[in-house]
Amino acid sequence: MLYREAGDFKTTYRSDQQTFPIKSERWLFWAFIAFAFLVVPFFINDYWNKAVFMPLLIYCMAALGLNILVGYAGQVSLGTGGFMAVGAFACYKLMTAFPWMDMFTVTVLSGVVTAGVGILFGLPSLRIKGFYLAVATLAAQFFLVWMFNKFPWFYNYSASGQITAPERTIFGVAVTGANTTPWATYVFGLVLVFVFAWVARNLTRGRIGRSWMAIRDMDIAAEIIGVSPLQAKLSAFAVSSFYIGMAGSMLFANYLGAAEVTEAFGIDKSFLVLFMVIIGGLGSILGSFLGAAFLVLLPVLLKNIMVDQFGWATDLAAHVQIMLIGGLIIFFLIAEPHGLAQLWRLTKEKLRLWPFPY
Amino acid sequence: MNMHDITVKHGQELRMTRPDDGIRRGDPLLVVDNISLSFGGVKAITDISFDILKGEIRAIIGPNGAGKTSMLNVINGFYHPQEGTITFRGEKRSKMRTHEAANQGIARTFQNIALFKGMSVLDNIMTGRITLMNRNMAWQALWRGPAEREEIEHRQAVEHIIDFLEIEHIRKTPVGRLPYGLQKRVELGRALAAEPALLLLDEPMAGMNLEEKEDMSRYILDVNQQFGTTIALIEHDMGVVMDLSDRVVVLDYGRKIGDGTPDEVRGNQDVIDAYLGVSHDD
Amino acid sequence: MKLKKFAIAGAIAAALSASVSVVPASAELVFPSLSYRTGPYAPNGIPFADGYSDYFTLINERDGGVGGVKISNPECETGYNTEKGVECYESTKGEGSGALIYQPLSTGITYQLIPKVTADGIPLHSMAYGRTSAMNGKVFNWVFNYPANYWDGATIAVQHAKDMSGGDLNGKTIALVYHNSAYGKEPIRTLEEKAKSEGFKLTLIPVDHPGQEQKSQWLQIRRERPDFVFMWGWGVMNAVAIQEAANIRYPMDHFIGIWWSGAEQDVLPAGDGANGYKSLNFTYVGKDKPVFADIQKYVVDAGKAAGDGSNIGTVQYNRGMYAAMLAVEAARKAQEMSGTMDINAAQMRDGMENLNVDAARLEELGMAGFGPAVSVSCANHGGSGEALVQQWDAGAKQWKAITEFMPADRELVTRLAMEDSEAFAKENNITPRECK
Amino acid sequence: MSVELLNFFETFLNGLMAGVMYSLVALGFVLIFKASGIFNFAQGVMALFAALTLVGFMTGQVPFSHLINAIFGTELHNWGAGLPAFLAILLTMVVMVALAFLIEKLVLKHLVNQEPIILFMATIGLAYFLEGLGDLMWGSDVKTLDVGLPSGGSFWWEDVTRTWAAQGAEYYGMYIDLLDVSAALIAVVLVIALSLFSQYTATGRALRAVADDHQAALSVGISLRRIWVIVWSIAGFVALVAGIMWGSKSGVQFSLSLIALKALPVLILGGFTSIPGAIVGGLIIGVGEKLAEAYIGPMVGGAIENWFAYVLALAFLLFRPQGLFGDRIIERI
Repeated sequence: MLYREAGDFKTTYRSDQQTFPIKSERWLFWAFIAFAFLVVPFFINDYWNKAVFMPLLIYCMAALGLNILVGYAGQVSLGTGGFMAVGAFACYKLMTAFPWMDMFTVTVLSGVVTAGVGILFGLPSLRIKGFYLAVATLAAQFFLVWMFNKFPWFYNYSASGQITAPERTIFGVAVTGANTTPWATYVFGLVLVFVFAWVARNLTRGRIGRSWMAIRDMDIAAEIIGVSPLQAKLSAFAVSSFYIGMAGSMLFANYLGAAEVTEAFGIDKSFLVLFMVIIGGLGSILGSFLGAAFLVLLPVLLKNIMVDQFGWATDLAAHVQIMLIGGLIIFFLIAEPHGLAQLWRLTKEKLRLWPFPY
Repeated sequence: MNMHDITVKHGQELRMTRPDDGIRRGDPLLVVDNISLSFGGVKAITDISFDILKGEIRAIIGPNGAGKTSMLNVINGFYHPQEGTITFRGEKRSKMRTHEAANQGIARTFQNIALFKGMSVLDNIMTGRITLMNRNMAWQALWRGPAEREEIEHRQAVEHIIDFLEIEHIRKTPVGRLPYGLQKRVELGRALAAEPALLLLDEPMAGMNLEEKEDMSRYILDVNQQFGTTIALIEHDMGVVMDLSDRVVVLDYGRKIGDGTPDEVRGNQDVIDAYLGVSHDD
Repeated sequence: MKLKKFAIAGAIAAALSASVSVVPASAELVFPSLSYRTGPYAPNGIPFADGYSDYFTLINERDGGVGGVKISNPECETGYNTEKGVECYESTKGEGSGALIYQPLSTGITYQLIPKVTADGIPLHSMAYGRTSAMNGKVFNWVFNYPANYWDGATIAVQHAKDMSGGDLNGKTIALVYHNSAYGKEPIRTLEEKAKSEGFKLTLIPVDHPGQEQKSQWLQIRRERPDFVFMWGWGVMNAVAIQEAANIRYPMDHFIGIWWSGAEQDVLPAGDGANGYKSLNFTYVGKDKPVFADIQKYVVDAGKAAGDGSNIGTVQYNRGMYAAMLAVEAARKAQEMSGTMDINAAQMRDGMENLNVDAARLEELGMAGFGPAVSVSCANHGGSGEALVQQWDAGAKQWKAITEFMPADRELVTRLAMEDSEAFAKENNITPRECK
Repeated sequence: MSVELLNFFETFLNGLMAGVMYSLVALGFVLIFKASGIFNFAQGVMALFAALTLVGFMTGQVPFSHLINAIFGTELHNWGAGLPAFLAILLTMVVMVALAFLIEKLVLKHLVNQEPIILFMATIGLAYFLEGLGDLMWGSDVKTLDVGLPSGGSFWWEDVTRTWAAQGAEYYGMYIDLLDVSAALIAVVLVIALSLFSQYTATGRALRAVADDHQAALSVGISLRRIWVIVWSIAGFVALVAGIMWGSKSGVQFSLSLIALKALPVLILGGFTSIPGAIVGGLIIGVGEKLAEAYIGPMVGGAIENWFAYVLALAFLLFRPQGLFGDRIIERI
């Protein structure tokens, strides 16, 4: 019923290249966006904002970034936590050094700073591949966290070693600090994620995206047909870190409001975002969103069901929850090794044939 | 997605060679001069010289292990010979990175298919045009405008190649799902997409059945004749080689043992011996 | 197919929203417990959460609540994770008639919540952890950290070392083994000040998280033989440090940990080697007080205990009880001040600001000597800053208090705290309020 | 010898010892990677799980008591009697073999021929699952583990080395932890046993065949699934050994699963496929990080061990991208 393409002809290359080639899918997408922009902000409260939407948006951003590196360019990285820390500290330094700067600029500049750091730590990728590279990026993770902890300049010499986001506004509406309203931070995050998801889609569908994928699929052949591995790999590291840096900046400034590097940007962040990317689907923009949604929403959902609905003890629920997540990861991998995005694609194909599957 | 629905706009003629480089048809495009290559003491190529003329089909033949693929790898800069020089389009080549050869207009296919498995046929062939596309990251990020125009322009060129190779129906199929013969054809398409001055084909017909071989031969000849592309190819099937090529160079154990037109080579005693020796092994 | 999807989506939405559905306000005192019964620090989190919960249960069962109003103690698992802590805070703050006090239990969650609770107007009690300068009630209106803070702890440890050295630390060396994080670095400033005034030499020895491998650090201590070793550790780092100290045969009675490095879980893995190890504490350890008989009678025997009863009387359990007791006393005070039994968060804060739990009151509660006398004021949110030193007896597997509650060098601590809180106020455009 | 020199040797020696402890963890990774190409993220959690189970048996805990009590309102905690160490170790091994069997049956069997990253992800799921299961079965309090291994600094070695110092120098002798010495001995025995096993038993030869060439091994009739069960069992055993050694030091608690992070630089340095690599890599990392902490640390404020280990491994990788002992990566086209 939905997902019909009969009569949906493409007469130009442009229309053939669009993101959602099927009309009904396009409708679904815009309806979803309209809902996110026009409905949610009016109903959002503190809980939905802090427990659901902000973490979701931030991890979507981080997963998008990591997916560019791992999924599109094939360079496995476990330095995500460290790069998010770079974003957060860059954001803090920018906020305190230039109080007049608006938050969009701050966030994007934090991403730019992180991109620079990303290029630096991406250099070993020119020589090291696969899991060896993954473990090598852990060097970045541990070093960066150590560095932000060690040098007081990064946290403006505060006695506590914590960074706290002062209040900053956009068009007079506070998006950081204690006095923000849920809708403001939500819309701020949503705009960033929406814009940069679109940018990610653009980057991955053109020349640069193809050069990343070529390096991923067969690096030597890619090089022989004219892809410069240096440019492809480092640009992937740069773009990926840019996104991850923005995610780190949002995590600190818009979501937590205060952060301490060892606690907020530890190694578990690196793993978490990598899991999102793999579960969601490598090399898929949609997959980044699905993976982030899976690992952000599922624990909250399970907790609410087990603790609030069934009245289980919190620790029991937490243990069962982590087992269930582990079990579900394995289940999904067995059902569809290429991630939730692929599962969605297959479902669509089935829907397209429905109700006549043969 | 039904690809038949797409109407291809034949808006623009397909350019298959780069802007004129001043070399006339029949003049040497590439000169290989006294090349020697060894891997940790093992000599793969010893003191080989030959040339490839603009517009011809040049075959490199020889038994297994003769150094044919190594020779191609030297030509497109993947291996760096210890001795000797290579002159391409009149310029002596210094040591360069692999991807620079592609920028100079050398494209190739591979003995064991080296397509990008995770990408569609269309994307694979579009990747072949990477050296011709130059919108920077900022334009790419914006897409609308220059980047999209560039994409569409190159898409048109690629659609011509897709038409030419008769693979319209599999445009959007991931290459990993295609049968072997079609993958070979896509790989040829990817190399053609670069609009190369020199096209290197490494055993384009290996593992194909007769029908597929005939198709492939036709494509190679068409490329050469319609677009005037200079082609160097490695092939095992002697019949095919002799039919296709203008001139043949024969290698054995890393040395050149024959060079000339197919007929000349056929009569060369060294070549006969080398091939007889091989047939014993087989 | 589609229907099924909508059904699933609906179920998800329902389950998510269930936690925020508004329950009609009933007369209840809501004291949420942000516990961590899972994750790397669970061994510490479980007894604390049990103690916190059991005391509230006792008050409900024995006294019928505070001033006749029952306490509700919704628990939310944070796993010591800041993001889960945020979720817990948001999901519990609207519970019933609104949460009255938060005890976030992790430095990260505390820092995250400080601006949050200030905006929401809910008091936050970070009992001897969190932001030290929050003791300045003029800047941190909603944040309390009585009865003591890290800087108090540092000066008390120095005082104890001084007492052990015959009243003079001149020329002595003290090594600080600390968790290389904001928490671990807390005492450095204070100890540096103290080193200047007392004339001892301070050596800083950081241990990176999580601290399972501390060979380098203890080799250094073994070579330099500092007269005292102080420790600001947490989690597995404590157990390993105590084991390593025993291995190099460092005199354990010269090894003094902060209160978060002094629970049974930290010393037990080292076995007999841990004998003599000291730590600070601000609560009594053991179950030899009348209140425990009541807990046994009204809570454990009634089958209402949060845990299996095995950890009653341990360091963290008693600490949880103590925190709960302070909350209950503050609520009592708030009821008394406001004249209403059904207090709100603002009244609760006023209660906390006028809290006065002296020795006599503790005696009445059946908890004589359970903790230092606490008195809080508008300006001073940090209590009296007293703590005692306890020592581990490996044979009896018990902590023994070896000193009375000792005062901290409040002059120094207050000076440092004022500096820090004023810097914070400036950075965040807070005008310190006036206190009468 | 001067005290400085002796101190250097002491640091070096203790680095070696720490390295052995890392190697014990790394070995488990190598075994599984070699035989099946799986990077087993769950190795650390397996060590925790094995140690928890061992302590559970030794102290006579009732598994799942918390869950059972919660559901049935019972007051179960303890059988009342524990088991002696060796029996408990045997029983734990049985559990680990059963676990290997289940992993093969429920997970790996369904993921044959998938890409490495997918299998890696599956082990992450496994790690989550085991983490929850371990806590649910045995509770999350710290457990003291004592299987009778010696611990503490060696007096004998202190006395011996004290005489090495130059006359008149103040020197207390060299420090070495007996637990580390036992760990080193156990590691030696373990490696010898593993190599004997792979040399002289049919199963061992089959293992090597699989490691060399999957396809060829399959074509001569080696059952890949049986091999996987065996390899995971052995890795389970190695995890148990690592769990015992680390657990004796810090008590058995959640953080035990984090030792995997200590093994990763060892792995990249030694190569994912080499058992000698795991040992030598461990020793290099151990010595490297201890020397760095002792001599570079003071200059930059200390606590540099964690990242230094990775940077050291990275430095080696830049020269040998496949690790010190890893199979050479041959790039051809």
